Amino acid sequence: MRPEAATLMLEVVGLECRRGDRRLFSGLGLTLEAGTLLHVRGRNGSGKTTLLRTLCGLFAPDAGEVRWRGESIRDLGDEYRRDLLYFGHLNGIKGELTGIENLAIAATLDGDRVATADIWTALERIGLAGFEDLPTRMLSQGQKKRVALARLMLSRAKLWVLDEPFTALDVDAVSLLQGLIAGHVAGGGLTVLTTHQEVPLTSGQVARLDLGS
Amino acid sequence: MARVFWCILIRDLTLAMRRRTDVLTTLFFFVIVVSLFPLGVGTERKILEILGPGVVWVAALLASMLALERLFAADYEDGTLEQMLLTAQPLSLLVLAKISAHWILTGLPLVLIAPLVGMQYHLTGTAIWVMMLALLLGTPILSLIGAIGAALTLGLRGGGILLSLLILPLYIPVLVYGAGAVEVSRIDLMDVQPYLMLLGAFFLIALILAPLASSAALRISLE
Amino acid sequence: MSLNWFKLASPASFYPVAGRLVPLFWILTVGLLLLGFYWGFFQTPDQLGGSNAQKEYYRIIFIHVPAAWMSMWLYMVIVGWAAIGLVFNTRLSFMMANAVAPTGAIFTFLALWTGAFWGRTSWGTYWDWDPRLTSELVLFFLYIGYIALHSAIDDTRRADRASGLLAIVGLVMVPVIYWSINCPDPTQCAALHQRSDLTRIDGNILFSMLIMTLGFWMYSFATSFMRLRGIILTREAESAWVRELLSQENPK
Amino acid sequence: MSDFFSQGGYAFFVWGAYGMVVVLLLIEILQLRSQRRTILARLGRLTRMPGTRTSDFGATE
Repeated sequence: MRPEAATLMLEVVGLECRRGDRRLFSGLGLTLEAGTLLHVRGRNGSGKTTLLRTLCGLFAPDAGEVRWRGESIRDLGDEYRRDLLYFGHLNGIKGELTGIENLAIAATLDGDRVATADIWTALERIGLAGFEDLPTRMLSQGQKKRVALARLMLSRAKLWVLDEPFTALDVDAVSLLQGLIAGHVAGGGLTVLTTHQEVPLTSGQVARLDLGS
Repeated sequence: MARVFWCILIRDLTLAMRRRTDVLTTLFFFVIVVSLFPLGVGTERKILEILGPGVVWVAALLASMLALERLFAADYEDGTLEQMLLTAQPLSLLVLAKISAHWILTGLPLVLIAPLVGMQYHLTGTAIWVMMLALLLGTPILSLIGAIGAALTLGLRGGGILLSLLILPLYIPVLVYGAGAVEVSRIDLMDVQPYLMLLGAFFLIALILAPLASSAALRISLE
Repeated sequence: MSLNWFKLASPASFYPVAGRLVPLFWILTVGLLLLGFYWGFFQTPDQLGGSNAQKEYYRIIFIHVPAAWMSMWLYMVIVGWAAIGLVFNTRLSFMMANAVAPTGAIFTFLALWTGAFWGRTSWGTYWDWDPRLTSELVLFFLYIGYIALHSAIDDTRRADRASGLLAIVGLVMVPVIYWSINCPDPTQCAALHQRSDLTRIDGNILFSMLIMTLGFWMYSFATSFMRLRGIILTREAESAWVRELLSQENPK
Repeated sequence: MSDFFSQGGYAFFVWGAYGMVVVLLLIEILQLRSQRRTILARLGRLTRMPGTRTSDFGATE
């Protein structure tokens, strides 16, 4: 393990989040080290999505803070977002643009210079060969999701935050995604995800967090 | 920095080109409003000459207002806006790129069509030139200030009406000096300069402050 | 840790404090308004009636000016609380801003209404596009916008922050709007309102004006705190202290 | 007394202005009172209903 990778760590300290006037959770604390996957579980409305959005810095907690490499993510700002990849309920791809265009824009915004050939390869690997230059609105729900997931292959982010990544995917795509996550974690990355399915992970540590038990 | 700015700008222009009707509706709204006025107030040449500058500016205000609703809405619905908030780029830069694209699509056409509507109101050649210049300086301000309102009302029911309630009062300075410039140009062309300089100053201030306020508003709205 | 405690405890601990203050502010309001009314109507006949140039319609100014002052002051209060809320992420300060807004809107409307009656008697017109009148109208729109935006958003936190930001943007714009209305020609400014100079106003008139202003101010405190208590109760409905409070107030 | 009410011939304006102030402030006060009653009644119903405490659970690890 490289020395800089050892400092990769996500910490949550005394986190309290409210949605509207309702308290979702309070006093939440956890530490996630490099090469770990955190599986967040809980009923609907228990605050899984809010927790994930708080980890990304989209949602400001009512108390407590999230730390990355020992520093508060509020202070890190753009520096933290460089290490972060968030995958939410919405795919975040434009229906009028092709898969290639979508991924190229996403890469530019991440500050990466990705060769077009790599994007073609990524789309092919995720099972979209032949669909690369169609406007994504012509694709099926699952195919759109695959386009979005192709970002995982192109991104160099250390921390993946995935909200229900397995829904609307067929068996092949699920196993492909599992492979991607396993590879990311094995390579010293961190992953936080929510899913109703069990995630069999062959390598690396799997931590579990139950919300609103 | 510049690479990201161009990336978003070209992205938004490409998107608009693949959905062309959206651009044209704003333009035609502007033309229709301006054309309806003489039917309401009478077609007498003297009245139209006096009303012309004000009518054109009020119509421009309303047209840019209508278009604002869609500034962030599409990106909000498909989640791309959320992804923009999570990139390592300064959000205000991305917002500025989006506002620029929006202005090119909805503000610039108004400037270009101004001579046509100016003739409907019997404006002289110089007055039309002044009007184009004033619109060129003024319409970006409308887009910039309006972006704050668009970000605040993102995804709300009846957001369009609310947006006009919030933003139209803030458009008053642009309306006063934009219409004022055309007004005085009919008497003495030399008097126009302070008006245009004021509009220019407003534009620069809005250019600095509005993207910051809009990105703050976006972070609030996407929480 | 102490800050954390402060944040959470604030609405709970402020609720009873506000409750004790409300009657006090009502007493002050009634006393000051009665005093101001008495002084304005019965201690100023020398200046206002009879052969003097000042006419009795001048008495409108005892409510017009205080209402206008309060409308501006309360907007500043809203912006202040909103800014504190946005910077420190405190819930109580947003509640304060929300509690003040309707009272501010009412005073803005009253300033416009009494101004119209004042204008009809002194200028001969109910409405004129005078800079101050127009700015007051814009201020009224800003209040309405603030309240409308807040009530259009279901998520209270987003509503608080969004309308707070709007209030701040409005504050930045008001001087520019006022100036643009005041000087439609950038090279020269015109104004219908005479420049106000408090030292030139007769002492009795000034006294009743200031007393009325204080009365309106105390009134704003009283109504804002009443509204604030309502907001706290609604928003904290699920917390233990509200339940305890309710079971004490109406035992089964 | 009638001198007081006539306000030197400006009765309509003086009392029109003061009247609106009184009316609006009274409306605000009455509205606040009824609002408080509504809130208390609603909260009272909530407390009597068992099992409404949807919050107040901490997260476990």
